[in-house]
Amino acid sequence: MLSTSAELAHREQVAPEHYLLTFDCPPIAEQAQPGQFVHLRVSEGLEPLLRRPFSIMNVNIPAGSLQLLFRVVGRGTQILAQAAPGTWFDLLGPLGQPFPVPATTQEVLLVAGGVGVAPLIFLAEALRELPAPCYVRGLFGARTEDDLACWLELSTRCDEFTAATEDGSAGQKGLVTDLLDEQFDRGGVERVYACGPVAMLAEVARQCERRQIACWVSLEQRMACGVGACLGCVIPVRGPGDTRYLRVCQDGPVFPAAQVDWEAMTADLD
Amino acid sequence: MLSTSAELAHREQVAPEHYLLTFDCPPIAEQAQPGQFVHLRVSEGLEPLLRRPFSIMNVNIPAGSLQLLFRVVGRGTQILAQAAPGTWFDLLGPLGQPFPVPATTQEVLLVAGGVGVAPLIFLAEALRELPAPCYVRGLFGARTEDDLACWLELSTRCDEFTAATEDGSAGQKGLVTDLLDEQFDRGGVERVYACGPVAMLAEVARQCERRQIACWVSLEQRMACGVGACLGCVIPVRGPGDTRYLRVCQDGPVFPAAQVDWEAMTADLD
Amino acid sequence: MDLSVEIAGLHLANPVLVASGTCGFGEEYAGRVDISRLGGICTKAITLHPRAGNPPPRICETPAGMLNAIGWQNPGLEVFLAEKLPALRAYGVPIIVNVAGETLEEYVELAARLNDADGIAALELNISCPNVECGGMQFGLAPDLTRELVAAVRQATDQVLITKLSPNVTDITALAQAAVDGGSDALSLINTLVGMSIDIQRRRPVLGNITGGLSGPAIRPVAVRMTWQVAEAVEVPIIGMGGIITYEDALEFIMAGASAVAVGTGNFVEPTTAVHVIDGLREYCIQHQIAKITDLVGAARTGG
Amino acid sequence: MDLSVEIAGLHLANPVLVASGTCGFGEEYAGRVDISRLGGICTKAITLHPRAGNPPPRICETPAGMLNAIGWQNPGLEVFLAEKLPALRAYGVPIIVNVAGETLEEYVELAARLNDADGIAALELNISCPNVECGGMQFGLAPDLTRELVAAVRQATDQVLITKLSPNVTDITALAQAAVDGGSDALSLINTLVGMSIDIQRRRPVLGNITGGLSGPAIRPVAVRMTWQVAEAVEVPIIGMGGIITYEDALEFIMAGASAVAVGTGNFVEPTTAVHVIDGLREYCIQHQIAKITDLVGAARTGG
Ligand SMILES: Cc1cc2nc3c(=O)[nH]c(=O)nc-3n(C[C@H](O)[C@H](O)[C@H](O)COP(=O)(O)OP(=O)(O)OC[C@H]3O[C@@H](n4cnc5c(N)ncnc54)[C@H](O)[C@@H]3O)c2cc1C
Ligand SMILES: Cc1cc2nc3c(=O)[nH]c(=O)nc-3n(C[C@H](O)[C@H](O)[C@H](O)COP(=O)(O)OP(=O)(O)OC[C@H]3O[C@@H](n4cnc5c(N)ncnc54)[C@H](O)[C@@H]3O)c2cc1C
Ligand SMILES: Cc1cc2nc3c(=O)[nH]c(=O)nc-3n(C[C@H](O)[C@H](O)[C@H](O)COP(=O)(O)O)c2cc1C
Ligand SMILES: Cc1cc2nc3c(=O)[nH]c(=O)nc-3n(C[C@H](O)[C@H](O)[C@H](O)COP(=O)(O)O)c2cc1C
Ligand code: FES
Ligand code: FES
Repeated sequence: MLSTSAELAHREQVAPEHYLLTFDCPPIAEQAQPGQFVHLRVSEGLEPLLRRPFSIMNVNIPAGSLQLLFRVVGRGTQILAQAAPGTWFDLLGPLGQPFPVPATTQEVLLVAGGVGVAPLIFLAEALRELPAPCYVRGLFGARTEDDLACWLELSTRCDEFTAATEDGSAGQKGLVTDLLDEQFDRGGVERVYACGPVAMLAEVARQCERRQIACWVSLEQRMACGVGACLGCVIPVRGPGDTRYLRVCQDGPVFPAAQVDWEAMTADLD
Repeated sequence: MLSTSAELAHREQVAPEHYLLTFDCPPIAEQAQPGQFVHLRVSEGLEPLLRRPFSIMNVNIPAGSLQLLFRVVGRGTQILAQAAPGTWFDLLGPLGQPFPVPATTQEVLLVAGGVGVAPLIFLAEALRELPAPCYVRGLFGARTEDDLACWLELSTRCDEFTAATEDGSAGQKGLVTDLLDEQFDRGGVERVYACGPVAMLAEVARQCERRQIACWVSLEQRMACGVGACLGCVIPVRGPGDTRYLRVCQDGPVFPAAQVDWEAMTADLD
Repeated sequence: MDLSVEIAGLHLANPVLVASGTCGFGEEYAGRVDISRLGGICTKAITLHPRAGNPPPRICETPAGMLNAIGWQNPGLEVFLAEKLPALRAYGVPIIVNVAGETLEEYVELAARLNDADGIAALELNISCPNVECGGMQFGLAPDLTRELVAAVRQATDQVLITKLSPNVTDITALAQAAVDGGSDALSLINTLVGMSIDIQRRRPVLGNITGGLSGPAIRPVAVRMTWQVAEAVEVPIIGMGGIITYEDALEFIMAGASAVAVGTGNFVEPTTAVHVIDGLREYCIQHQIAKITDLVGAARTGG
Repeated sequence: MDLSVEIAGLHLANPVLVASGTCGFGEEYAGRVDISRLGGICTKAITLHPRAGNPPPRICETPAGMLNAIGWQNPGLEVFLAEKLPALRAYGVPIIVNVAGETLEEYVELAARLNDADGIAALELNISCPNVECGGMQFGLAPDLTRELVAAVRQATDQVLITKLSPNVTDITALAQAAVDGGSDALSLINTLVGMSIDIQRRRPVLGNITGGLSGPAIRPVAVRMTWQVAEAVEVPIIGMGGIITYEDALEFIMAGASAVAVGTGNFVEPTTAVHVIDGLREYCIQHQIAKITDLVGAARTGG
């Protein structure tokens, strides 16, 4: 894990409320693995006070650059959406546990929801560049067409790709999880990797559990330190006996779906 | 008093740590009188929280612009020193009591210390454009040549002009108040207007009192509201009986020197 | 869509007041803010006799907040009644008079004399000002003194009686209960937290008064927590305040249990803050199909 | 230029610690911060038995601050002694062990068992944690309980005993005096202020625990004020904390009367914050020709 100053090379609006930032940051670009994130200091001052975590969407090792895809949801992302190229930012990273990749050729399914697509783009690329490349099927769901930000970056890295939107404005109409049955029924899927809203992940996990397919999810939680020190970013995990909590920043953000206490995770949802 | 959004038209560094900002702001430019100030919101966010007061150095009514001269001393002025032209700022103003100008032609002396020069530049111009124009002598003192920011703007608006620096790097060596005796001894000065550090103002006030010359000073104090509501920005004034406090933002920033309790004002200095 | 609220019989057209000490007696903001749109105005603290206040510097900025040590500078009751109150009445909004004293007798006399005055909507008992040597906060730190003081004032006035609580206490609910027991019709909270800053260049406190009261967004989490606790502990309406800048901030207090809110430091940041908060609340209610803002009071408590 | 300080016989190479709960047991920051440069490390709170902590969300950002409600998640004394302490010792800096319990007996047992452990510089009695249902803060809110608890622990340990005070009290000096009367060698302050935030979208508290502890620059004025008051009230050394991000912030505490300081939330903003504070203090002393940092302790009190 490095702490490093990185220059913002490009900022691009890729969809309404969605931005892609490219940083010149060779040390992190070289070490990063799919599923890891950076903890970014948005401002030199105290507003906002805490860093913001973003999954690494992409690295270009020869260029020494890395890309982040984000959606504007609050003050921090608002500031980033207006950041001028040439500005220097403080990045901690790469942080967290990456997606475990198979040692042998397998058929894998990626399930992305909204900006959850970011780490899966990086993963898709890595899976196909493995010594034993995987066959990658990609599913990408969002509320509407506009929110399928960077779908091209995902689809071009997949051997098969299907999109879904809740309003039917692009791809199949419905939830991305509605597509799972078909994928599984066709057979062949040996692993599932998913990132997106908790409700979606819970459903992916449920279906994988039922079908006994290995599944990893990338989770989010409010973070302070980002390095495992403050115990602020925990999620509940299953286990014998009492409730146990693991840190998203250090033990995750990637967790085996089977480890997560989905009941507690979703009890909280509206 | 108006609250208005104003676009930053130019930003110029006029000396080390000294900047000149030009705002497009017709409503304030039209109403402003010398000695008045604007209360400027430095940031859209909460950092810094409070507005910052700056004297109006200049207005250009046809162009609808006004200028502020400031020295970088803390977080707020740091941000302003980096503000990009084209940025919109929220300005309250014109605020406070202006310098009272004479109804008949008089010989006046302006005494400026450091960035205290700002309101006196505006005043010098106004005094010479009165129906009964004044004869204006200007004194401008600073620690060193670099701090005589905008001396040309003052000197070209004066009929006579003398500078002083503590280190002798420009003008006469010494304090600007060392020049007062000579000015007064020559005779003719009917009014004095001064703006600068408290110690300087106290000395100007003392000498004017001794010689019974009318004197007005522009004072500073930490401000919250800037409009007289919070009672935060007071200075002690003389009077019969108990201590009394007046508000710099509403009762000032220009005060008759004879009104100010200089003993209390300077008790506080190191 | 109904923004109006009742505070112990006092009708407010909307739940947004301006907080005591941050809008003077209204006059300074007149002409630049449409004061008639406010839910009400809490005046600067009034004392029996005029007071000069504390020596400067009186304010100091802090991260997301500010310290103040004004120290009750005010023209005194006579001038208030003769000059300030008539002007205030002209805005046509409820006037809540913030009163302060050094002794119980002073509070009682103030209340008695204000009881006959026209056009006062309520009294706000300031027993929580941290910036005067004796009086003020001492009453607000001990439940017994609070109850005794409020009860004495209660005897002296028929007006709606609001007690303003200090956050500088171990158990805010005990103070709230004491004020209610004494006969307070409503509570307002919070006043400022005692704080200080040091000028490291001069190696001494920034404020002339050494300590001051911390206000602004920095204290909002403490204010929301106390609102929540007090709403749980007592039945009377609460006016919540502390760091409100946006309508979202105001909603935090309302959902925690406040029936109304007040904007203080926010007025300094932007004079139209309170008006924007009102507009924001109206928008929010329309968008979320809330028929009456009162439906949101305490919503976070019930999961509503 | 001498940055070293003594806290009740405990020698620190410089006055800058990292605050309990913000640097875990050091390991997470190892390799990225030169831990050996710190004045010392205060560990995350240790309890007798392992604790799972509170349900998430546990943290929430606020203006210039944050709320946390971790709730004593820790591996318990056994694992601490067997695994964490040996690793901590390797950094070669003083280790101050923050201990917490629900009962007096738990505190005493913890102290007794830690007394025999090697390489502990001091115990920090956490009687001020706002984030657990029973225990912790209750002791820190009443002077009597504080004195009793400290006295009992004092019996059980020869180690330097530091009591960490809660700011959620009416009179911090009474608590400070009680801790000193009980036998505390030093005081650390402040722990977090109790606060809360409400999620207006979901209409409920943000934190799983409802309330949490407010830390960061927002609370610095309260922390500096309490440091000032306590330094006036008692003779023992003070470790000041609350919102320190820069060396200037640290100097405020030192000039108010703190002999040492701790960086908490500042570590999250930037892991090297404490190291930068140390560098800044050194620079400042050199520039201002301060021979010993201890010459600045309380400088704002004397006009020094
Ligand atoms: C490991 C990880 C990877 C992430 N990757 C991405 C990504 O690639 N693209 C993307 O758009 N978003 C990502 N997020 C979510 C992103 O961190 C938040 O959207 C962002 O912090 C919001 O900041 P804000 O200031 O705009 O919002 P605000 O709501 O103003 O933030 C307030 C606080 O809440 C926290 N917060 C708000 N939303 C979230 C969230 N969903 N998860 C965690 N903390 C949150 C913020 O960090 C901050 O501390 C990721 C989160 C985590 C934990
Ligand atoms: C009526 C008036 C007119 C002024 N005109 C000018 C001008 O023309 N040019 C110029 O350079 N400066 C002027 N000042 C001073 C200027 O307001 C401060 O230098 C500025 O506010 C510092 O802000 P900061 O954030 O950089 O400093 P910080 O020290 O970080 O500010 C912290 C707080 O202290 C206040 N503060 C700091 N210094 C002063 C000061 N000297 N006077 C009042 N408040 C202060 C700030 O407003 C802020 O609230 C004027 C002040 C007043 C009251
Ligand atoms: C400059 C200033 C003066 C104040 N004067 C008073 C006062 O006279 N009486 C009173 O009850 N509260 C006074 N207060 C407290 C406010 O009314 C309010 O309770 C507090 O500031 C918290 O709200 P805020 O964070 O929105 O400012 C004052 C606050 C400030 C900032
Ligand atoms: C995430 C977090 C966890 C904390 N855990 C503890 C703890 O276990 N024991 C303790 O005494 N204080 C704990 N504290 C309080 C800090 O040690 C410190 O007293 C407080 O945060 C104020 O300092 P700061 O503003 O620099 O963070 C914790 C603070 C934070 C932010
Ligand atoms: S954010 Fe601190 S432990 Fe994960
Ligand atoms: S700044 Fe508020 S009265 Fe002057």
